[in-house]
Amino acid sequence: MNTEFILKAAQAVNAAILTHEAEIESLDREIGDGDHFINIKRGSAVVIGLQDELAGLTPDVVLQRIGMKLLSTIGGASGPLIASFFIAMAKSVKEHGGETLTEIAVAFTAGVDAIKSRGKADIGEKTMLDVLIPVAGKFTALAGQGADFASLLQALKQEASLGMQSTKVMIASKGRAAQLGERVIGHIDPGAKSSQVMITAVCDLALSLKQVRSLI
Amino acid sequence: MNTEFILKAAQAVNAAILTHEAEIESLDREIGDGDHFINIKRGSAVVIGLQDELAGLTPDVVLQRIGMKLLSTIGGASGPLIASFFIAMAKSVKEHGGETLTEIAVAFTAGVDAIKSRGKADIGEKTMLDVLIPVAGKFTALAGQGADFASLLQALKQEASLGMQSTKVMIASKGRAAQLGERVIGHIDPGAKSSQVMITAVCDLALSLKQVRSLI
Amino acid sequence: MKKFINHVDDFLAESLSGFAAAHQDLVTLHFDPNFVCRAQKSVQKVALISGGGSGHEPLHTGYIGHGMLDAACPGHVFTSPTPDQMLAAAEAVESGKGILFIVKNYAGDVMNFEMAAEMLPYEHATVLISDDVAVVNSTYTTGRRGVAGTLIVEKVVGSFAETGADLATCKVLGDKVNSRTASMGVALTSCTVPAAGRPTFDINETELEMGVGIHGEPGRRREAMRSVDEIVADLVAAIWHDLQPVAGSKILLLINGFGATPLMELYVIYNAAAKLLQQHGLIISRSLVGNYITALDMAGASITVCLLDDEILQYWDAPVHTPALRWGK
Amino acid sequence: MKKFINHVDDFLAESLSGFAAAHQDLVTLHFDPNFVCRAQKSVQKVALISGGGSGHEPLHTGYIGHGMLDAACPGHVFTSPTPDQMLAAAEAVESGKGILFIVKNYAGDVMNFEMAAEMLPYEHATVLISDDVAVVNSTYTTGRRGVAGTLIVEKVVGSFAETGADLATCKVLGDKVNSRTASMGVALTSCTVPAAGRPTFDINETELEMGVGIHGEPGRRREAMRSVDEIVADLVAAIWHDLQPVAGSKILLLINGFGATPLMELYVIYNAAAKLLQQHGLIISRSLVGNYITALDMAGASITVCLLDDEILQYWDAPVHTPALRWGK
Ligand SMILES: Nc1ncnc2c1ncn2[C@@H]1O[C@H](COP(=O)(O)OP(=O)(O)O)[C@@H](O)[C@H]1O
Ligand SMILES: Nc1ncnc2c1ncn2[C@@H]1O[C@H](COP(=O)(O)OP(=O)(O)O)[C@@H](O)[C@H]1O
Ligand SMILES: [Mg+2]
Ligand SMILES: [Mg+2]
Ligand SMILES: [Mg+2]
Ligand SMILES: [Mg+2]
Repeated sequence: MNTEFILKAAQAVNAAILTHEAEIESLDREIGDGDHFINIKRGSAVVIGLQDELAGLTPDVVLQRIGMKLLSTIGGASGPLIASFFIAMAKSVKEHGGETLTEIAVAFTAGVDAIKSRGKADIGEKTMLDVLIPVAGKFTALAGQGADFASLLQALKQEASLGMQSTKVMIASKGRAAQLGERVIGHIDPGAKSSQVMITAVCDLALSLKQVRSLI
Repeated sequence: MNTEFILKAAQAVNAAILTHEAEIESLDREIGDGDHFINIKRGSAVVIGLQDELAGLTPDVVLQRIGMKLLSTIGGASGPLIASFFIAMAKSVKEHGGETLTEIAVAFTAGVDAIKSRGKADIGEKTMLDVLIPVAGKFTALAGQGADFASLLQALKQEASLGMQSTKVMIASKGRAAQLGERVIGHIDPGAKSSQVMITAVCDLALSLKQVRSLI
Repeated sequence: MKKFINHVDDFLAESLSGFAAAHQDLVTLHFDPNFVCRAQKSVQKVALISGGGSGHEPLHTGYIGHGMLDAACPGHVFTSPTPDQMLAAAEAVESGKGILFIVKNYAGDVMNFEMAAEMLPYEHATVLISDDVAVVNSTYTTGRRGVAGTLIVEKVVGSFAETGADLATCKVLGDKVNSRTASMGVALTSCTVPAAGRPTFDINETELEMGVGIHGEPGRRREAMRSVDEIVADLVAAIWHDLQPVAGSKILLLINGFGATPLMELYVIYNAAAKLLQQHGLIISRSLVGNYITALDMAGASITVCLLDDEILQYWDAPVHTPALRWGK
Repeated sequence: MKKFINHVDDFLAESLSGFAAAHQDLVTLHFDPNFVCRAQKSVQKVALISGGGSGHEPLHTGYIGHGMLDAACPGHVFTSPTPDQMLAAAEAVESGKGILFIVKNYAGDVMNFEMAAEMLPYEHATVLISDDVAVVNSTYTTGRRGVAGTLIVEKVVGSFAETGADLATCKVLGDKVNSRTASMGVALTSCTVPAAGRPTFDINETELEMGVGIHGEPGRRREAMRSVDEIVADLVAAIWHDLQPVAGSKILLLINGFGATPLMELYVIYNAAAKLLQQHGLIISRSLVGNYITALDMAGASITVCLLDDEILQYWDAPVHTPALRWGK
């Protein structure tokens, strides 16, 4: 995972969430307070604005800077969670490296664990973690098995999609939707949706790259 | 004009304004504040409520009591004006009698003059006076000419209608509509409309009575 | 129409009862005829009585208490109160130095207060409020409407009356404040009078009503919706044209919400208006932002500028203790 | 959406600028990171800092001043502020006795304040507000939301802190007030977040949203519109069920408007609620009626009951001097 890829991924994520504006926005209107799209768009835009300043830095520093910037930009519930993800990833990359698929899986898992502990939440609570935890698990497993790069990415996309869909039938026990009891059944969690969109965008970017291994 | 007629007239007026609710209400919404119908309905209802208490009294006392009750019931611009009308009529009937058509015309004119001086208004200012002043004039003239009872009443109805219609093209210089300049052109004045409705109801009542002269 | 209401006929009485119960330390409510007066009758001062149609809360009942009114007469929603209310209120609060009526310039208010005044057994005077510059004065009309400037007159004269000033001097000060105060409002939506059950006017998503009155009466013109800076520029221009203030003048700036406009937006209006007025050389010495003279559930706001002098400033700053305005006590 | 706004991106900054300009005697505004603090830094007292998404004005910035907060951190509309804001605010107001964070119980607020607390170089504690009984507590959830009770905690603890009380005692009092306070709200219309540009929820002319949150979050259930007496009975029942007050208890009754509900209606609600609570043997010792914790332009209101004791009453009555709440000074 090099800096160039991170910055390209930021572009891809930004484009992807803008494409899904209406969907994400209406999900948070239905079972939240309607600002989730605005929040992640604000975060995404500020990362794009950092590109020049980040260009020459090492991946761990880039991830750390992104995390700190998001922490002071997004706000809401998603802000500290997404920021914690990047800050923990940065730490993992710094300590354990971020070159091999296994190292990246470790870093991604560290990020997801940071969200779990910051949000005191786990799988099945109708949050972004219903996407992130399964994806981290699949990532770790397939990287361990030395899976083929393209099929790993396809599997992650599929896992993200399944995780996102799984929130539809859940009752929420964390976040704003936790106040609504059975009224949230039938609605996908907005943070799960945006996570799935972002993961998909990054996977698609990786799949599209020519010299895959060198970039990532 | 005896008490029985006054009380019947109150009933007729009440029925007539209820019939014209939508029209009167929307006129005051267009160029006023939307309450004129509510105001006159409140006044009319309270007069109906007085019927038992008024039944045995002389016409001048009845008119005076109605005036005082309306004064403390209607409010708004129309309240003091309509109340002044009845109080002045009462005074005229007491002083000059209210039996002959001429005496009634004198009393009616006294009532209209009281509105003029209370409202500091005259004909052509887009108010109820654009109905009342012509009707008073016609009444006085026809009563003086000894006109036939039925055709006098028809003439008053027609005069009321013309007066009401005449406000449509006027710019207002009194009342709430006076603030609106040219925006009121094309709208009939609500007080002119309600006055026309009331006068028409009383005239129709008089026309319908069998022993006309004895009742009025 | 969705409102917190039981039956429309009981709306006013229940609202007044709630108001009086919530502020029983400050006010006492009387029914039949309806008026609200101070819980403690004051001694030997000019008694200030105001009133008007309901629906403008906290005006007027919310301004009863030390430093403002002695009594207020609430009419039905948007309908002037009747003379018997003023007479009963005067009876309750007169304390030997006469009655000052503070009346917003509407035909109904003027006539009802006038009839009360004619029957009043006490020395009395009237200050007529006519601060709304939305409608240009002309020889044909009965003069301008009274709107948010009423609050300023009630506060300044109210505090002056507490000093024991006599009736004539109170009236002079009231007239002075009125002549130095100009307001103009704008509406984004109509209000709905409960008894009518539907909005007073129709307005769509792309329009605003410039110069609207506090009863939902139409204003200067129906215009296209635009940015708050542009709206404020128009309102300030009309006020400026009327007051013709000289640079360096100290002013009181009141941004008044009509009932359904969030405070966040009122502060945006304040921000725009203050900048503009300062750019033109005025000094904003005092400010007030909030829902002070409302029009039920109308979304909109008005800007009021009062040209201060030492006397007005002194009595504006004096202590006030009412349900809706309180400081220094 | 029609709002008094220039560009949606500048809305918050312009509103804060207007607020700070209108109340420059009381508060000072800082941008980047955004926070508002007292114009005069207080000495040697626990510093109270609150914050949360904007759109609830006057909460929290309107409650900065003697007897309430030292600083407030406004987030974007309905979005929790970020930790850098709390850190900068703490830096500005800490005066030697530590920082008390007053945080409404929402995941976002809790986590952002928590991260700030972790980085804070001062002694600190947090009072979490969770007075909304709309949602029945269950082991699955993160607890109840903080709504209008926040005002009462900020006032009582704020005045207590002025006496020089230490951090731990301030927290104890805050937790006590929170535990003795219960609220529930109802909405007749949705609010519209400016950046979203459309109402958060759809609701028709015959419905109400019972137990709504102050961000337009859905509540207990969508119900048929009915009389205010019936609505109030439901709200009071839920509050009663939670507080289980004993007859003869003294209470503070707060009727809070969500932003677009006329004061006349709020007093009708007060009237209904007060009668009901008194019938059930409670003594209404203090009352507050108005727009104190709003949800932008939502039509609706909440009822809050706080079970008073001598300590809470003493600090509720103590002088307060803030832009939105003022007495005794
Ligand atoms: N405790 C938590 N753990 C993990 N994710 C959470 C938690 N609380 C909320 N979320 C996620 O945050 C999303 C909402 O984010 P956002 O709308 O930006 O914040 P807010 O709820 O403060 O308005 C939810 O859809 C959910 O996925
Ligand atoms: N000065 C006046 N002289 C005569 N009639 C007037 C005057 N002012 C108002 N009116 C009449 O009163 C009517 C409005 O009455 P109403 O709606 O009950 O009172 P308000 O204008 O106070 O709401 C107007 O349509 C007009 O006919
Ligand atoms: Mg949200
Ligand atoms: Mg009218
Ligand atoms: Mg009226
Ligand atoms: Mg939010």
